[in-house]
Amino acid sequence: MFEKVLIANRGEIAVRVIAACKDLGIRTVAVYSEADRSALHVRHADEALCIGPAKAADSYLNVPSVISAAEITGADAIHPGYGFLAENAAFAEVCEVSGLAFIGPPSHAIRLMGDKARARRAMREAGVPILPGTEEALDSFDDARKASEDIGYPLIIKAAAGGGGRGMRVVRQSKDLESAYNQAQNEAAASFSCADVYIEKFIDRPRHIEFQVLGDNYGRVVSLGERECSVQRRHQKLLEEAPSSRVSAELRDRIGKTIEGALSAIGYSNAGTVEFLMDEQGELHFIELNARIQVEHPVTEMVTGVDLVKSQLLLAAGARIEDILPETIEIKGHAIECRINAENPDTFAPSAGLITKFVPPGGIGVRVDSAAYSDWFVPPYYDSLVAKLIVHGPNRTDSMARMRRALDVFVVEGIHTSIPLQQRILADEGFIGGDYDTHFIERLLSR
Amino acid sequence: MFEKVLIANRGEIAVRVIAACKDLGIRTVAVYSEADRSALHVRHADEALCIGPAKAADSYLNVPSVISAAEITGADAIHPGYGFLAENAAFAEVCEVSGLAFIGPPSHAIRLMGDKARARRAMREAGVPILPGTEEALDSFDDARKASEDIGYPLIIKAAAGGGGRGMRVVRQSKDLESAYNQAQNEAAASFSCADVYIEKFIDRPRHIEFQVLGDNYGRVVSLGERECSVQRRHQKLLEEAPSSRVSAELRDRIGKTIEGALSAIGYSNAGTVEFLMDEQGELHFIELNARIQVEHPVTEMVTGVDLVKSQLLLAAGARIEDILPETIEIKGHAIECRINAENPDTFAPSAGLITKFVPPGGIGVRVDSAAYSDWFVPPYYDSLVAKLIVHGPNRTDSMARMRRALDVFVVEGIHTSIPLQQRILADEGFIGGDYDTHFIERLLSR
Amino acid sequence: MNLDHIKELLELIADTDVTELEVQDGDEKIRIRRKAAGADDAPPYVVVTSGMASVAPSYQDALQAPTPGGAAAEPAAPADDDLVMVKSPMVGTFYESASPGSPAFVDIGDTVEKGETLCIIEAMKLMNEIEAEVSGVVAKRFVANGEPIEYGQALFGIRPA
Amino acid sequence: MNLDHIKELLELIADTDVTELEVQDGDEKIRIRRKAAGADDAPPYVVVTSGMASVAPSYQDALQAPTPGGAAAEPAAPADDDLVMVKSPMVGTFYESASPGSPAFVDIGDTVEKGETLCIIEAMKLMNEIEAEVSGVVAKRFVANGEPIEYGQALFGIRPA
Repeated sequence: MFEKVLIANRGEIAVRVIAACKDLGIRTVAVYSEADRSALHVRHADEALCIGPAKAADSYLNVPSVISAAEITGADAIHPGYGFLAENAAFAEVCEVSGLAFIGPPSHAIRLMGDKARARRAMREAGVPILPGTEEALDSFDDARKASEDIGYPLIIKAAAGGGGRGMRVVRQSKDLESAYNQAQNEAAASFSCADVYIEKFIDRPRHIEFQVLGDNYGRVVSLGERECSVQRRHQKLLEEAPSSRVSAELRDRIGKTIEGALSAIGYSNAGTVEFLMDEQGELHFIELNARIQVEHPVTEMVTGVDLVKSQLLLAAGARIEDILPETIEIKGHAIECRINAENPDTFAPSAGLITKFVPPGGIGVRVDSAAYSDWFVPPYYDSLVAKLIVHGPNRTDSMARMRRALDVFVVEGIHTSIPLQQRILADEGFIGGDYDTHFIERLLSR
Repeated sequence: MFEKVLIANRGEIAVRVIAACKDLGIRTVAVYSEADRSALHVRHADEALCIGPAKAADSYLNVPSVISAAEITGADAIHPGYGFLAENAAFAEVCEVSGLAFIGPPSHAIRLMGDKARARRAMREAGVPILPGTEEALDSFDDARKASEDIGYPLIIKAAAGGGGRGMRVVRQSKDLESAYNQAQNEAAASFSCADVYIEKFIDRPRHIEFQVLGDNYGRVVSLGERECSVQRRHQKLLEEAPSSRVSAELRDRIGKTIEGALSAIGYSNAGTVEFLMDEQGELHFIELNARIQVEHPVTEMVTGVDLVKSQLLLAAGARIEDILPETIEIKGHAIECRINAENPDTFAPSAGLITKFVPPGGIGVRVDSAAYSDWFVPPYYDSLVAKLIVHGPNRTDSMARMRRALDVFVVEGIHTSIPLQQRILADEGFIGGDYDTHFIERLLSR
Repeated sequence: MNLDHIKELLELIADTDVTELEVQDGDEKIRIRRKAAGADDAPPYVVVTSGMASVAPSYQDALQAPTPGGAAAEPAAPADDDLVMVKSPMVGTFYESASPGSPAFVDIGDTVEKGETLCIIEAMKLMNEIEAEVSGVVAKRFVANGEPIEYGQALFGIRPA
Repeated sequence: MNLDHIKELLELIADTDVTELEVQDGDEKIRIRRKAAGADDAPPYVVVTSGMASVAPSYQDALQAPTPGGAAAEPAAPADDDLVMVKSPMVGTFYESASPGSPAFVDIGDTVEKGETLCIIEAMKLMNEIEAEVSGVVAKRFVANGEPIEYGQALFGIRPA
């Protein structure tokens, strides 16, 4: 096992990783920017050193500084958390050549998963269901027509070089295909100087569902079930839950088995998250794999009883899956996580500043992962996550009741937070009924 | 179900009961003394009213004030918490005649259990093992000799009217019995003006083990397993855990069945705790029954997944055991509770005052039940409990690691707390090995 | 303590030759005194007397640490130095008269003798007569007939004779 | 003791000619006295009277980051207005000379020119020469040879020529 781990991150995830290290008796090194001198992760670690100025590019993202910090403190491993250097394959390689264990997947797996097209191909070849589509640019309208017959309606035409909605057309019936195809091509050419377009199945009301996996260095990968993350705004998740009310035991098992095989085949190890879109018929379609621990990992921890970050450390140190996980992963009860961000709940403007009062909720079924405290100054340089409020209960109804109770008594003063927005979500009929999709927040906010 | 519950208590247990009410959608009324105007339970409740001056006798213990507060706010039930009016049979009766549901056992059960001799007799008759002894005063030395043959050595002679060690003699062999008997009698006569003595089996190294029960209004009582509470100083528990490393599944089951039958027979309902002493051979001997929810109830909640306070509310409202508890109570993992008291960890002097900084630990496996916050003034009038730090883990080793981690990062400034003492306990070889008894703290402090 | 008010008042008198200013607004009372400019270096003197600021206190207020005596955040007891406050010694329901329909024990402006009954507080079906502790004129009544009352709540203000 | 209140009051009177301020709110009593402007520059004197004195070290202190050596919080940067501090632009190991055994680049008392090498910081096997930003005399050195250095840590103090 490692003797000393450097945590190349800040905020709640740094505090989280330090906790896992403490639980394993591993010494810890925190690194921090000049803006984080009074941060909680600095306080919790056994050692801490300043690695640069406030700007992340010169501190938390500065590879030489981080590696050098590990070297001068004698750390033998680095945990990257999420964000910053977590999915930087080059950084993982530098760790490898510097003789430092990188607590995450091998660099080749990070690299593969970073290339979305290659990742899709690899997963499709391994039998993971992929959103039907042409993947490659179409040569002609004739190709488009043929593809549309395979894919079915509704479908979406997308600019190959595109983004931001330009060159996109949703087509609901075959008679509209040709004009939509031409419009999309023209728009793509005008916007990206490239008229290439491709076709994909269109999901009107998609749900975002992801599977947590853990893999060891000996080829064994295990799925720990899904998380439902459809409550999001502009692709930023706000609330996550496990299990999803739309995933049956049969589906969980089937997809779990499939991704276990696929990830084992590509030599994946450590923690990872396989993201899917669920269509209106309840079918899952692979989108991408996140080669890191995720913000919302606690909901899986609550329902499986598995400490994912501790598992990451053990697996990176060479443990076998069968030595650290129960023989079968049981999903017990229901968990919800609300992200409490330092932002205006109406305008979503970031709200950095001094927290004059911070009284987190406690009591049965409540977990708070946070690096905040009364009199802490939320620096404006980094992401706005101030706390993750997680609840666990015997079922979804109890878990929602506990979340409402916890939100009600959570006091954060001095800055704006997303607590009022989370309270609105928990009071919404659609959310309560489990009937929501990735457009849920849009609709909620427009009411 | 109740519509509005008045919580006749303060501190963390009031906050705890309010949380359970919120989880059930029940409105809450907090009552408070003038010294508790800024207390957290006042803030968390839907309504709050001042019922008297700081002195508990004139506020929290003032029955007319509490009942009157329930009447003017339209509450339909009262939860007494622990301490104060919790085991006051007369108060339970007043609630009954005032048309208020008392959330606890029926008054006759409280009354029975308040009379230790009657309680012992009732439990013995129901087949619960009792510490062997004469119970009644001995008439002569001849009686003492006869009793000693039944009870066996070592035994203890106690003054019937006594307390505080006076009139007590431990006897280890029969040849010392007569002189010890005479000495005890003389000392008893001198100290209490009554020479009556009785004999009980003496346990050199007792462990304090207690069983949690829940009962419904229809005669069904269920045991939720034991708590190990041997870490205590002058009968004040400091740390509790569940399960006990000295209780086998067989013993848990056997004692559980016995007390279920016994309490059902006496018409017990709602929450209760059956306290035992365990002798060096691992046999349990009944001491008393506490007819209330206890401070240390969370460790049972963590390992059984049962919300005990919520169960109290449901049972008082007429729910059946089978509707609110799983068919079989499973003990999952291991839980520890450390009581964080406002007291000097060396002298145990109470340390009331302003908490200038309060940063409770969070993260996986950690639960904090507390009514404290930064800038809260701990009033000197009530008990010194500032927070209960509870951890849960898959096994005792992990649970201890989590407790050490949580204690390490728990910041309370402005007052003294028992955190350093708890850290000493968690670092002690004897404690770690599970090899301790009620004299553990004595020995630890004398080192 | 309302810092904004103190600040505004300090600014107000900053460039004047005012040497004493007293402002009372509801419960809050601020008194500032200073020597005329150029005199000696005696300081401006600020006294703030605040009872309970608001009925529905902000959490910030609620979080104020009370001192053991509990003086910091008394329930609504409007400050008026000249009045003797009659506070409820118990929790219950306030009644102005002995029975519904009968006249109130006292009205505003009435002169009362020490020991005279002012009202009744009902607690647990018992009617508790609340008596005047001083003789004087009933200047204020703070609660309505039939209103629930908490411990220490102000009922009447009496201007001693 | 409410530090925020004291702080707010200090800020309130910072730019005024107030020489004494007393605020009482409940049991909290804060009295601030200071010399009249123009007298000498003695610091404000703060007296706080309240319930309980703090027994534990302040969290703000506790929150100071430990340095690799376990020394004090702020990267040692002793205040001396006359000296120009040379701070480490990176994390690494401090070396006084180009190689073990060779003489140090600079010693206390040496005169250095702007641009002259003062030391080496090794980071990721790379030797980074740290140059003087001003010409002057090396008055202080704050770190030992081979010592690990964090970002922004003071290395030398140079008295500009």
